[in-house]
Amino acid sequence: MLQVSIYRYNPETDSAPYMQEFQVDTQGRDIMVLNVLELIKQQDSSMAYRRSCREGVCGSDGMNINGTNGLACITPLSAVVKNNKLTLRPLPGLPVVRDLVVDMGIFYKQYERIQPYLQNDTTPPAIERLQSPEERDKLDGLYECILCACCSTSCPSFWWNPDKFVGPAGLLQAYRFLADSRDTAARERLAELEDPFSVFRCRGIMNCVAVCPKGLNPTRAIGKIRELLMENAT
Amino acid sequence: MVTNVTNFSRSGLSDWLIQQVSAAILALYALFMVGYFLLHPQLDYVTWHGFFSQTWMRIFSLLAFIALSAHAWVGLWTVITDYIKPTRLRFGAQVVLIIAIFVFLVWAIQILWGA
Amino acid sequence: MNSKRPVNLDLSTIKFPLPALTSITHRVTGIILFVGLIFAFWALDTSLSSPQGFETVREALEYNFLAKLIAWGLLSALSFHFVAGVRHLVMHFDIGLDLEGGVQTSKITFIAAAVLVILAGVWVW
Amino acid sequence: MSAMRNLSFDAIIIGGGGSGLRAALELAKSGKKTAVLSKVFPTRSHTVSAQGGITCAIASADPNDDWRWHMYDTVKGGDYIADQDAAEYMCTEGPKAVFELEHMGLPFSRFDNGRIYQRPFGGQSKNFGEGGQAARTCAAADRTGHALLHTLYQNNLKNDTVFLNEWYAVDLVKNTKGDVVGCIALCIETGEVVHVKSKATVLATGGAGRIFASTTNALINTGDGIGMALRAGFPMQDMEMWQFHPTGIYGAGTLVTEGCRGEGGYLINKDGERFMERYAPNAKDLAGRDVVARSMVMEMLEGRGCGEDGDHVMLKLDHLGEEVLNKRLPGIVELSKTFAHVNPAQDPIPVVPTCHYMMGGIPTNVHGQAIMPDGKGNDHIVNGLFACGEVACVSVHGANRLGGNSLLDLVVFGRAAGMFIEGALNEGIDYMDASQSDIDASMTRMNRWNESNDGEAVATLKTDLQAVMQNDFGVFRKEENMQEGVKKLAELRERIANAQLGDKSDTFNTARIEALELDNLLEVAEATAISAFERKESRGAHSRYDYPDRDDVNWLKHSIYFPIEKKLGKRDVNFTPKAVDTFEPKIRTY
Repeated sequence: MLQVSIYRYNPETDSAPYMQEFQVDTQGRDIMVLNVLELIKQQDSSMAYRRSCREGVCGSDGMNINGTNGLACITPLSAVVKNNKLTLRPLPGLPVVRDLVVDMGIFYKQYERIQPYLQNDTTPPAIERLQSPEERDKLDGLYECILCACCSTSCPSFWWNPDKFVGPAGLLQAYRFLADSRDTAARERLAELEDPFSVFRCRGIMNCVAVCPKGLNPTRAIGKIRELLMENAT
Repeated sequence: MVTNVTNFSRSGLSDWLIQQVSAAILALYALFMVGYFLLHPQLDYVTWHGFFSQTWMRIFSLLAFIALSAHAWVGLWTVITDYIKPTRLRFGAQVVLIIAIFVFLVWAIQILWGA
Repeated sequence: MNSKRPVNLDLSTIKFPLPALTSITHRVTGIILFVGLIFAFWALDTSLSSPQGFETVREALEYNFLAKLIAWGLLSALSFHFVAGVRHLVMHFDIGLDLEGGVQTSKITFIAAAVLVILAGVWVW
Repeated sequence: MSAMRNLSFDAIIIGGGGSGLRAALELAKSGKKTAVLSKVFPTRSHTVSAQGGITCAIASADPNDDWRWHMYDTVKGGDYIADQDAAEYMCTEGPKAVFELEHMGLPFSRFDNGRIYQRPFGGQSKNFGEGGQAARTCAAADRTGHALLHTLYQNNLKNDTVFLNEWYAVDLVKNTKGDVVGCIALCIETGEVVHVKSKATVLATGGAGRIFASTTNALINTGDGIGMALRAGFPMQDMEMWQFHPTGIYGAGTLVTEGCRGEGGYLINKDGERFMERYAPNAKDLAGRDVVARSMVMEMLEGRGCGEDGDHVMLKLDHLGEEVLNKRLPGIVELSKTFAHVNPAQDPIPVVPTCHYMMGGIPTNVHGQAIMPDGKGNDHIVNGLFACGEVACVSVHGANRLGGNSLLDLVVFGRAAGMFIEGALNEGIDYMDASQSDIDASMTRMNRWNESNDGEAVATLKTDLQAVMQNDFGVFRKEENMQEGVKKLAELRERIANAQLGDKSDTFNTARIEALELDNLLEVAEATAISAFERKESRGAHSRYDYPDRDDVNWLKHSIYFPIEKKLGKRDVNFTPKAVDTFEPKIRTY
């Protein structure tokens, strides 16, 4: 029997969150954390968590698993469980709506702030805009972000200034558009990021890199943005 | 763009550059001083005082102290804005920080030229 | 309603990888150094003010345990802050900016700083 | 309950996947008051899981490529019950829609000349099947769905689309004339129930793969749109047509893209034999999905399956080399390691045919308008109701969808619906408002759940339902099993009507959502079962032991399932494209 400890909070009945203990029979199989949650939901249907694709591409089930942020659906027990104990908490730093469900509002707002869409003021051709494979390669490691928020909610800088620091996820996307040979709004994009908070609150802690379930590297992207800001200003 | 009155500087970029440059100066100064002490294991007052009486040393030291002020301002302003959330308290802390840096700087000038 | 929502931010439940510990230690040593400036400035001021002053500082550093401790503490903080700062500089050149690199440079930082801390201790005592 | 709040829009789009977002984008740009209502944050929609690409004759890999060839493949792939006017529309409008996506920023992979990368996919040919394998699937590595969905979401942000994220549409609201005038929706975060009034209600709720125990579909694919439409009394088309994807990871069910075979991978049995050479001598592993899936099952039935139980085959990729895998199929490398504990650069991936796509759905025309066939050969437009994407049956996929055609379907018909609604709104739409009793009717089932005090648990019933579908309506179907299955589903309807909602709280109550989804799964399952039972032939994905052959005399038709009578009718297939001659039914070989 796996010992599972889960952060519970229902605003309608609880004045404060608490940890609830469950016993889960995994039949000795190395299942995913999401499967454990499904088994728990069969015991207690009031358990709330988000999930969708169950294969690590939609980014719904980011949570804090034994102290580290990750996606429940692609985290096998063998990767996290020691001493038969699994502790699940909501993503750190965001307001908890219920149980493992957090209010992602400010996270999405920071994403929207970087104008996460291609901007090109030239008239598009009748076919596609051409882009060389080398130019396209620059988007690898950037466009794959699934907005699960594991990175931003593991980032102390984002914990302290979620309203001002764009956070690793948003900045990775900011660079995704800065790096796109088809985008023509680099100057405007950079101007929006020059203040002391948006980008520069990154202290190179690299928690984002450590937790990204897609193996992406926001710290490096932030470094590139800094370089572009330098080029732009000097 | 996030604006903040107490930033006192043009941009995050200049803050960042200031911190890098001041860090380099301070690193040099620290290495220099450690080297000096290692080379003078039996230091006496005359040598020590003479060392600090040279103009270049005074200027180098002053540069280091100015770098120190800038470095501390950028670094500690970041710390304060990270952890202190109530506005009045945060502003108060920033004022205290500025005064402290000012005192250190005046003290430094007094040490270097007052003696 | 939003304001009443709890936030899960009990730092004792969150695992911090080595690079994160490097970063927070860098910050803490920075604050220590700033506060410690009082002692450093006092020592510099006093030692330069007169031969007696110089002797006061020298004796304090030679015989006063507390003064030695403070000096060692400040040198230790400086050592770490210095090495971690160099690590930052290296990172700006896109060295050690991936997961393994970050851990490696953190390890090097802690080891190098530890060596310097010990050397500083030997020097002070 | 206190008075219900009203929200009012020109158009409400239910579903935030590819087709919903594409429709919304068109409307947002036109300045109409539109909203996307999605039960998950839009980028969590199932479109995100699409891997291999979007098939379209943009003439990049082959400068001579022709939309007519694509249309031919599509019609043939659908075993000739795809509507040829719709297939023609999709294949001609396709390039425009794809170039638009590129202009919006979709990060397609590229050829050296800078054009969009295209890879071969199953069922693709040049020159109407005479010119060999074509490469027509535009790809962003093997994350095309992710790239497409995010691009569409981003462009909706750019155009200030209103989003009702994490809202759940419970049921359609019809007025007494039978027009659809909106829906009842539940805000998942607060539990508030509102009446959404709208001149156009677009169902873009995607598929329902979760009626099967083993599926590549996301957990959210519960056929909510189909369920709502069926409860509102609207008929469904070709619901027996479910595609089983040849390569779902054995055990986990996660998808391994056809692009793997497009890039040169192939299937092997326990003897290491490339068995598709026997079943489809020309196209081999790139035959239609139904053909490949059946061949795999045949191999297993004849004792050549892999593993102790001989219940899967292997997908071999290691000969492609690590570089190609990392460049073209990075997501597959990831998924294989996670879910099959296999590094495809070294070992083959264990795979098994897995429920993947619903070809059937709400019958619509190319403008996305929902159609109500009367079973006597007449089609009636349902005022106010539109559908696009997987929930709709236009029908471009007929009895079997070609790989890469789903993403094209999404953007082409999402766009078409948006354009049509914009035009209709400009001309002015005015339907009679729903009365209180119309609204109450739409609240019935939710009220039932909210008042339930005892009964079986939702999870148990869902498992039972999925087992029935898996066992009795799989790759090969048999009269007796299906009869038994239909009976079991009737029993399940009883049991679900008496089931219990254990948690009745308001805030983010996922138990309530799962209960409401169960109703929809049941509706889809029953429509599927009855349609499958009644279609007495084998065509495309619908394969019967007892009727192994295609029967063009009786069944070159769409099936139409009427929910109130629970009876199956027929509807003519469209054989009159505008710019090309009709593709006459031929024997389908690869």
